[in-house]
Amino acid sequence: MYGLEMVKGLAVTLSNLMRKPFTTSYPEQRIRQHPRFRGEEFTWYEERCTGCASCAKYCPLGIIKIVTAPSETAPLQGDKYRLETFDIELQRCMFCGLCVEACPYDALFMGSGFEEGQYKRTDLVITIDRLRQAEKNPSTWFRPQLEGMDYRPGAGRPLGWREVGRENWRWHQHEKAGMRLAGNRDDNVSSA
Amino acid sequence: MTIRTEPMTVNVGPQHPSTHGVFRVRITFDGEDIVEVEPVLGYLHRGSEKLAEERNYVQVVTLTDRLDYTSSMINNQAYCLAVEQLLGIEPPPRGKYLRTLTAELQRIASHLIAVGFFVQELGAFGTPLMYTFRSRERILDLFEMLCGARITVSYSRPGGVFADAPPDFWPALDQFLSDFEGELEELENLLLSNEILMVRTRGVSPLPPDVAINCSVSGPVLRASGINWDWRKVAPYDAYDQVAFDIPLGENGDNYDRFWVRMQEVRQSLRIVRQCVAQIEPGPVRLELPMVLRAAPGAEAYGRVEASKGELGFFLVSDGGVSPYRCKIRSPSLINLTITEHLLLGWKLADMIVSLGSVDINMGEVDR
Amino acid sequence: MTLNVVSGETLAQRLREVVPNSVVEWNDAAVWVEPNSLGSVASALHDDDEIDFKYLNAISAIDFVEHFELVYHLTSIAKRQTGVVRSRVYGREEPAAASVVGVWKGADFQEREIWDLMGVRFTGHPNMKRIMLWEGFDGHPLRKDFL
Amino acid sequence: MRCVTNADGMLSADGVLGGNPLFYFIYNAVGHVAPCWLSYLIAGLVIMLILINAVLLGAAIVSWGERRLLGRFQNRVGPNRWGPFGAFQPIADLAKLITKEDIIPYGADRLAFTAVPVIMVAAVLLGTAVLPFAKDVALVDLNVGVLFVLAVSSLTSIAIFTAGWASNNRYALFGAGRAVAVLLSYEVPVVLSLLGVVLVAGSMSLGDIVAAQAVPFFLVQPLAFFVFIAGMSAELNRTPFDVAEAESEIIAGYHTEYSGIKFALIQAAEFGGVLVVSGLIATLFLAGWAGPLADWLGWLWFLIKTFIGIFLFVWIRSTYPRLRLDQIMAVCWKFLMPLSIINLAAVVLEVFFLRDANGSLSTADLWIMAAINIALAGGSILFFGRFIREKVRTDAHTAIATNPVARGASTIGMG
Repeated sequence: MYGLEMVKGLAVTLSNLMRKPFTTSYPEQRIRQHPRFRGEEFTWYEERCTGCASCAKYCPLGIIKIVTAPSETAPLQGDKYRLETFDIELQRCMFCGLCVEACPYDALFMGSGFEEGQYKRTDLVITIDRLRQAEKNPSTWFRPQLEGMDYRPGAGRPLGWREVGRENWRWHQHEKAGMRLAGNRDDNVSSA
Repeated sequence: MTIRTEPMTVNVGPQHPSTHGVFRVRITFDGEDIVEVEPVLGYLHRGSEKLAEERNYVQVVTLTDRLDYTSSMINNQAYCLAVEQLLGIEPPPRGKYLRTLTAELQRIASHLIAVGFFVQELGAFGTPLMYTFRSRERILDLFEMLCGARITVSYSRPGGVFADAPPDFWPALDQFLSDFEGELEELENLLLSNEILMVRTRGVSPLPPDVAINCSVSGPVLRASGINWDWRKVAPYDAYDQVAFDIPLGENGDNYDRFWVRMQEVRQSLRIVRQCVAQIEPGPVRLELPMVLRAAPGAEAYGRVEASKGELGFFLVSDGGVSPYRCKIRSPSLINLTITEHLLLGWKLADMIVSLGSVDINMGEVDR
Repeated sequence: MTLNVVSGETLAQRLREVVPNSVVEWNDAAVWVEPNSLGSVASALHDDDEIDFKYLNAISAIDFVEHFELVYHLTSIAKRQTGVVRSRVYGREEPAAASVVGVWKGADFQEREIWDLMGVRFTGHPNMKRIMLWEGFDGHPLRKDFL
Repeated sequence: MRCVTNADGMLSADGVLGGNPLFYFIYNAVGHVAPCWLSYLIAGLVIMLILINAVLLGAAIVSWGERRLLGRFQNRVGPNRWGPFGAFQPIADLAKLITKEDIIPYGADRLAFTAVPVIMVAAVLLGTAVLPFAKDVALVDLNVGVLFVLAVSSLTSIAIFTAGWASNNRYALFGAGRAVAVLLSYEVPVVLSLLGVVLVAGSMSLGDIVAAQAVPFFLVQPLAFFVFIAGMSAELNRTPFDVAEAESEIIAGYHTEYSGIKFALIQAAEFGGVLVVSGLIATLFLAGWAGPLADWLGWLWFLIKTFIGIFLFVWIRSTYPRLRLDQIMAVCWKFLMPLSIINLAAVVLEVFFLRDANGSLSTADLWIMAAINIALAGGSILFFGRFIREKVRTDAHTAIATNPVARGASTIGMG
């Protein structure tokens, strides 16, 4: 009434002039990312993966491509398949996380990154080699066992395949048949 | 003496700064007065209903995120209620409370956007918008903590919610609730009785109750016309029968009332969130269900919620398969647009934008 | 404050009095009516003091291949009750039903959408054009035979 | 032939550049080697170049300052990428805009379309010609300075209308129509409010007006101050009167179709306009360069007071929504017009009764006027403000009354 409310509005904006900005300058400052963040660069543990393709079947967009072949090196050890292709078409991925929800062996995790920019669309397809070599910073999304560990993705401590399971998967051997373990970085645990 | 004027047809949108996405109205102006209105839709049509027929019941949840992307939580909830009705199951109490809580947080976020853009369209240069976004960011942070995403949450699942809240969620929520009180007060000081805003919005584009009912309008727009109709009260779902809240009603159904109703609903939602936090008890959050659900052949369910824009309904028909045979989405934004002509005809160009903003449409939901 | 559901039987009895030859069958949940009598059925339900369906929630169309089914979810705000009216529309070339826009303006966009995506034409609609897709689009995408 | 002259030599007779030491320095220096007319030309051009660059640089600084300030008002940071606190942002913007394609839309009137940015910048630059930046420092101290300022500031309306018409765009046409309506209406109260200032100062020269402000005129004539600020926000197309370029309604109004360097020029003209108008406010109402140590620090006081004006504009812009066109007209004719007339009448009477035998006013007289006028201002703003609000109220009431199913009061209340 009588313009007093307008004066009140001026006071509100003036009080905000003195306040600290609530935005962050992104490349230098980063907001704290929550452990459940569903990000890109899926974390995949080949040691845990059986090639069952549950993730591929459950993906609403069908962007995961898995090709397995019969393992020829050690069929008697229970490892009947080795993975030849594990492609995730990231450009179509919507990060719903249903593939992670579907994985029965805790082999696939959401990643914690969000800065995937490429010049070619084909570069956005995550291949099996990239998945093998990537640093393992799994998101705790749909993985309650990681939440109890006081673990933060992106805090600098990658997790090895033995640490991320719901239980100790004894039937996973350290080295599966037919695996190329060049990028295997979690050998802080001596072989079983 | 009458001045002869020539009507001028202008395409407002689909790339207009304030048509809420890709809405387009073909308007004939006489000077600045609107004489003819024709809404044109479909620029964001993605065929969600058809896509839903090819996905299983859980996968459809991710589609519902993308309907009204400012209130994904409520969309998830609505769809999951429909599926639960279809399967004849009921989620555990903690799941219900978590859904109620997140839905109300999302309602706050959505109404904040609505209010912010409404005032932005009145011409306030971003300030109220930034203040509302400041609070909304906090809510989205909470969502990220809860389910790893800020907009496309996919939090509800048939039979509950996908996971319990992490332990650090509750202190963060408390912190938000106490901070938000002050931020909301600031916003009310800035806007609620600002003379310019009142002059611009009071008495502009009134919507009489009988027209509102006849045009199937729902949500805050319906209540701003003075009709006491809120599905949370009429047919309580989830934990809404456990919490107390009021329904703000407008008097004239003009732009100011629609804005005012939203501001008040934010307060009521805050009340509901507080009660949920007080009442929630430990327990399971999700029923143990198979990953691929199947409903009985011929089963049908119409699940509806009071979303932030109005009545959001999912009409599911099953043929016994793993995916819905038909998934009809009753989107409030599309049906609220029926009143476009009624709201705009005879008003001025400047009021057109504001009236459209006061209906608070979301193109993701209009076109689906 | 509770929400009553008006059973299909009640609706059918009422409709048989007001609009003869309109009711096809009914069960607890819904009443099935003739598609070309939908307009008069709508005004009967809208004007009836007992039923008082002033508010149309949604019109859904389902393609059951041998026929299309239209489902009208209706609500009375004053009486706090809901009901469902359904209608089977046969034929795939040019299926048609009577429009209810004259009774409920809220049906406007929904009927246009059903025509656009499902291909059921509503006679008596003042502006029966495609709404989501462009004019000249070939086919109706929500039909089961649209690939 | 040597054309050396001293400060009170032959050139001061023509009034232009009178008494400017820099001018005489250059004139004398060039005069040693060049003929009289050439040295006159060169000296004049150098001064103008300095001024034009100062104004354009000032516009850049205003644009940066406005964005920073708006950012802080809105609780965010504002441009902070390039340079200290993002201060080089305008340069980056300019570099970007210059490299952009310069589009002239199909069907546009090419000549008029191209001329508009030039006219707009020229109008702003002309306005600075009479501003006294410090004691005795002005490009020209015209004895009709106020009139000149008003005249050049209305040039903008012609430019805006040309832009809207030449663009061949309906949004631009809307903007042009709105802008002309607003600008023409608001000329009237602005002129009336300045009349009071001129009456008290007894001169139309801006230098004399500053000198006459023993008491700053925003105290002596608060009504005129209020009307001038409101009118000038309308002329500058700033909130709450920015209908001409209302971005949420008509995209960008009259400059919807402008791109590249033309857009940059229009922006420069807008921000330069803010600078010039703030300078005018400082000169006319905040006593310009006057202040402690005015002989040496006059420029500093002028800058500070100009900044106050800019801050005021930014503050208002950050807070208020926009009025509708008819409401802006109502504010002009029903609110600002009566206020400016009341102010004029009061000032006329006061000057008539308070002036001494020579027709001049002492400082004590000014204080008396200030006391009377402040009370008058409060009273009349409240009175006429109520008048406007009553009008709006009845509008709303008729809208409700014609609504056939208007309901009684039913606010929150349902268990």
